[in-house]
Amino acid sequence: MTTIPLQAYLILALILFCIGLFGALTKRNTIIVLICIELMLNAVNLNLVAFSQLGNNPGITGQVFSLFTITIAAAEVAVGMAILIAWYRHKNGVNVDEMDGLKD
Amino acid sequence: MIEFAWLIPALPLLTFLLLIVLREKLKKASGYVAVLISGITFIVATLVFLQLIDVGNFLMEWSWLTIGSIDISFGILLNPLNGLMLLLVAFISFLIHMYSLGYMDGDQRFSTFFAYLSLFTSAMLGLVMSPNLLQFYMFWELVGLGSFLLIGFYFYKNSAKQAAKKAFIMTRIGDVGLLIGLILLFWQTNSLRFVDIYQAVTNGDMSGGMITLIAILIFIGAIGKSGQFPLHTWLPDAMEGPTPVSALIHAATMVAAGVYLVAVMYPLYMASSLAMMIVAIVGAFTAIYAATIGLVQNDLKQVLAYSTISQLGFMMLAMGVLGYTAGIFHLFTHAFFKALLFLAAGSVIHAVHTQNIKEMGGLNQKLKLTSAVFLIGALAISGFPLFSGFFSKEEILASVWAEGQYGLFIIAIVAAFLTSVYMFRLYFLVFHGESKLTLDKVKPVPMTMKIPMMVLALFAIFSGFFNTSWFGTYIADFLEEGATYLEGIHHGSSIWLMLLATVVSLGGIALAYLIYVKNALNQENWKTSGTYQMLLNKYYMDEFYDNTFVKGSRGIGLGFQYVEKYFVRLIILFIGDLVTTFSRTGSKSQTGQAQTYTAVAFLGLVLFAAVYMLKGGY
Amino acid sequence: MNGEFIAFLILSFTAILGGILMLNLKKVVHMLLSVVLTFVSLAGIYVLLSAEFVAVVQILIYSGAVTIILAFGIMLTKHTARDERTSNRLRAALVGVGVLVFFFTVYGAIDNLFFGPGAEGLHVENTQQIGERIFAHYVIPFELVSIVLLVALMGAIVLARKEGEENK
Amino acid sequence: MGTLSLLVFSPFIGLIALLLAGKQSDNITKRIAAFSSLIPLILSILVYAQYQAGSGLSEILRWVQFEVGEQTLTLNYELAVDGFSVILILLTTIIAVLAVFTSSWQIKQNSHLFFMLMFLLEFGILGVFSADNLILFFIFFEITLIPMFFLIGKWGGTDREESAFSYIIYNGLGSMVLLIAIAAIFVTAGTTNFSEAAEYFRTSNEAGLQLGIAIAFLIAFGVKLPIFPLHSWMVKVHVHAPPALVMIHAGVLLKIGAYGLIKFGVGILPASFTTLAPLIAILGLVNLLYGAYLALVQEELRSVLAYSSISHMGIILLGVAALNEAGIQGAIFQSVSHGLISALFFLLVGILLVRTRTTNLRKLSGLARLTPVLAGFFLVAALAGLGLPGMSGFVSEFTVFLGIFENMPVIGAIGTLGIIMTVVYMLRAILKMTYGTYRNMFGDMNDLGMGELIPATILLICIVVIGVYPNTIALTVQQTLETLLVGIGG
Repeated sequence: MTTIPLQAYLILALILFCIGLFGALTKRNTIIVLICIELMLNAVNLNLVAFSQLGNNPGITGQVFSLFTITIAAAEVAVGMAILIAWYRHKNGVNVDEMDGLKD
Repeated sequence: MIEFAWLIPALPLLTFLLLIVLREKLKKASGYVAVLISGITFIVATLVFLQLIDVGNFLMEWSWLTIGSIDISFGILLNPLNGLMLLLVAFISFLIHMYSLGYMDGDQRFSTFFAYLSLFTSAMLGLVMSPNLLQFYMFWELVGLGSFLLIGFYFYKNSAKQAAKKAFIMTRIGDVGLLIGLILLFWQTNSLRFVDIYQAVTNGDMSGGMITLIAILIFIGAIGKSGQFPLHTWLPDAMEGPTPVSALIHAATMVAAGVYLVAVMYPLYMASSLAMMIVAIVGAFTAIYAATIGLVQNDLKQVLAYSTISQLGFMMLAMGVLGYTAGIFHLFTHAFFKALLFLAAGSVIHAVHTQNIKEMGGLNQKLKLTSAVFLIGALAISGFPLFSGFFSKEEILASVWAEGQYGLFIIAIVAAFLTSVYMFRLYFLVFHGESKLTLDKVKPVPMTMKIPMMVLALFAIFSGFFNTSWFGTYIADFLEEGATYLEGIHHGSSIWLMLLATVVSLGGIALAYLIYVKNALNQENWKTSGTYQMLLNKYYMDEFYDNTFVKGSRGIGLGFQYVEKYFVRLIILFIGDLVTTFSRTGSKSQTGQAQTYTAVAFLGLVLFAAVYMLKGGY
Repeated sequence: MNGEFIAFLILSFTAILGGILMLNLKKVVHMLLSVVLTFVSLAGIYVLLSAEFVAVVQILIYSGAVTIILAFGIMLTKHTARDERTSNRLRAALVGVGVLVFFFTVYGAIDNLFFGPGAEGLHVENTQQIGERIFAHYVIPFELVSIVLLVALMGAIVLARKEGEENK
Repeated sequence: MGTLSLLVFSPFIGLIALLLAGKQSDNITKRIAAFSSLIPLILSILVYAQYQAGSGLSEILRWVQFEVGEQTLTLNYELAVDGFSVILILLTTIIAVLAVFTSSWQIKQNSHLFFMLMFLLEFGILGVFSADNLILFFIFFEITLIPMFFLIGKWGGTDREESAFSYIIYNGLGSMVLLIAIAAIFVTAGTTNFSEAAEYFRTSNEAGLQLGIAIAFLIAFGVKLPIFPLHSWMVKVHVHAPPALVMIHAGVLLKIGAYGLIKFGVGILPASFTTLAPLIAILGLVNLLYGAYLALVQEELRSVLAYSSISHMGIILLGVAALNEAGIQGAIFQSVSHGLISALFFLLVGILLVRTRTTNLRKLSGLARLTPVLAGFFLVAALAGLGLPGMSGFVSEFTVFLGIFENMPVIGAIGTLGIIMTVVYMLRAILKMTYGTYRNMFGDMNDLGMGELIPATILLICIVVIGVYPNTIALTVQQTLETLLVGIGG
């Protein structure tokens, strides 16, 4: 039905994933890091949806799974934001490199 | 009886163990125990010897050390040579045990002394009965141990400590030569048994160069033990031990072991004229070298010590000029008169509590017996006609002459002359002249000391007659029986040699009489001369060794200390730094930054994925 | 070159543009907005992939809810322009190289990937299909997700509130 | 569970007993420790008897199995003993008993923990000597490191922490190299069993790899032995660890190096060791002379003994380098003999320290006056150490030199210098202490009590028995020797 090859979607997802990954690993601002993680999740979703259409075993299940992922991502953002705000109240900063509690 | 020959070394060993363990309980009785057992040992040795005259040879062996296909045994060998030695050692040691009863009386470590004495005797007896070179070496070392313990008996004296250490180390240097020699010999002949070695030599299994090398290495061992130049310096120092010990070491046991070693390995030496030559030269040189030092020493025992070195030189000289029987015969007679001289010296020291002959004089009034036996000993060692030393020394001279070594012959004559000079210098200074000591200080000599001296005096006079061209060469015949390699080298003596020996001996005595009794010669010039100083300081050999080897070794040690401090320490620092740097980096990377951790984890993943892909993983 | 392809090109271009803008803009709010661009473009792509329901959810949740939460987050915290700078240049470079290598590695894997003509009829009553699938097949995961959401909700409230009480 | 496993795990009896007893009074703890230390001894005698009777002692239990490529690698729990290890096991248990006995008067605090660690250490050592595969060997090898570290660090002398750390660092690095070598063997030969690995390398012809593994072994065991210049940790341990521990350390732990070199080096890789022989001989020579000369200038008795250990380990290396019957047997003898002698020495050092609190040679003099028996034992130990015939040291020295002279007479001849130097430094140190005038610095000293006399006498008897009749050991190791030498073709 569709004329766009699977690779096109996958490459787009890969590019978005790479952008998100780069941002998540290099940005200092925690909110940006969260955004980047969302971007990566989106790339994954794109893969799921693309496979549900053009995959080896196509079907609706891929879309169902992407829905689940979106749900979980929303929950993750909510909790992440809550933690961020709590942290901000505590330390008055949102930078990732100030969060070095793992050291102790 | 001969099957029980193993008892001979075992009995004194038993004494040693008994006395060491029970020294607190036995106290005074330990002396009697030791004398009793050494008496029994002597009796057993005599019985064995008597049987040996009939049997000729006896060998018993047990497996001792198995190394793969190599089997080294332990055993007992009896033949004329070691039978004679056995008897000699057991006899002298018995007398000295007895003498020590009186001499060591009242010493705090009375039992310990007898324990050591027995150990020493045991080692020497074991040595002469060894059927193979390894066992010989083992007892050889144990003899060294015995002498070490006895020399250092007065352990609280610093000089005794040094002397003991020196004796052990110097003889060890020689021993290493022997050890190398015996190992080389083993790889040449695949056996350490004397019989196999003789066989290998006669069959010509070894190259001539190898024989010479081994013979010289073994001779180094003999040099160490017998106090030959240049490893002699321990022997005079060994006088730090109690006098009976000096008698035992010098007369029949330790120092004789060197000569005995050469005798045992004689076929090897006969196969190498170079080795023989070296033995003879070292012997002759030592004989005259030690005699010159003996001329000027002022310590009673030191003079005797140098005389021993000199006499051992004579024995080696004899060995080196094919005078096998002459050497052994001299060893035999020397054992008696040197033991006698030491015991007499011991009773002098026991009586006057000094060893400096300058402080003595006129002792022949107070110590009549001692004086008499000392005179006998001195006459014997000087080769006074009809005394034992006369015959043996004359035979040595005959051997040298017969071999055509005229240079060595002259040296030997001079050394013999010097021998009688220094012996009679000693005799006159100690027993004649004015008494410099208050005589009531002189203690009487107990019976236990007198008897051994008298017995030894008898032997010092008459032991020479066992081997004379007049009454029969018993010892020579006995020794040569069965020893095929000795055939045809017996040197007959001649009248002119006897006359020469007599003249030399009497001339020496006369010279000593003139100088030290009549004061016929002015000694002042002599005493200030450089030669005198050099002799008094023993040619500065001790100083030489001290400055070269002793300091050298310490220097190397200190040098290594620097290696340790800088080089090895550097390695520690390097390894330490490596480890700390490593851990520090590790702990630094522990920043607690989740982002960094993730980045590292991601990079690791990428690395794996990339490698996987490059290897064509899809 | 049909319309679908042109649509795909435009949508993917805007999606990537949004991502790149997100990395390079200075202000956090701008970054958020650029990411919304990506989210919306992705919704469009979902439509292209016959996933209308997912596209709608994407717009609702991502462009709506998530963005609002993040916007609130940005408002509640203080941001200076300096903050957006990457923390460590070396690390950025390393990660950049790593990401590039990762990109090519994965690209090698997805290049020439072809599974067949694809599914037919996913767009036909898409929402109904999803609903049937969820409630017939994936009930338990569905319920679990709801629990997770509940827990997350409670967790978020507790986390955000507890600190506040302590401050009082 | 076979006798061997029972033996290896028997130290746990003591450990558990101490654990259960909890923190009792010192006396009870010491009594429990002393009694439970006897159990391994009894079992080891049993093992020895069984070995002599020729009954098989080896045990195999399947442990782990995994696949790498086409290979299936199997790790078994395999225990076995040969002539060499059975003797070392006996040596270990004897010295362990004596060390436990003697530590009872040296360890004043936390004796509870001390003995538990001691038993753990014994467990490790027994495991090392009974393991029949390399991985198991390695595991036990590592087990010995940990208790040793704590024992030195907690109960040692002045520099105890530094010593403990240098111990753990050196040995840790050594273990690392060993692990690499073992992994290499595992991967190439597909087995870690000694005899199977030996069989494999006999037929394979990867000379370069074998040489690499052999060098790794040399380094790993060279740290343990130790070989110059990797020895500085060992000097520190000798000087700063508690004497009772040094009895085990010098007596047994260093022997793991010799054991490893002979059993793995010569046993598994004979061809490469033949190649390496000249190097090993030179290292041995350096050890022998370097140790001897340094021992000559030390002012601390324990340093003298430490360097003398280095010197004596040189003799083991020379024996290994000789690669013939006599050399290897000499190395085995030297391991046992040095174990006994250094145990005796440190037993005496412990006794001395209780009385004088110092072993500085400048301060000690004339000990023979007040404590003749102690002085006598010191002298006897020194004599044993310098290789006096009639004691074990002589047999080993002689056999080693016999071996080395067959192949490398020049090195042997230089090595004999070491024999002379040994006399010099031993006598210097011991005579400085025992002979000479007594300076009353330490007040009244008692001579040896029964509790001290008996351990010393036991060790002395062992030394003398081996020296007087070496076949007691020689016959036990004959078969092992033959197996080892099959590879060399000698």
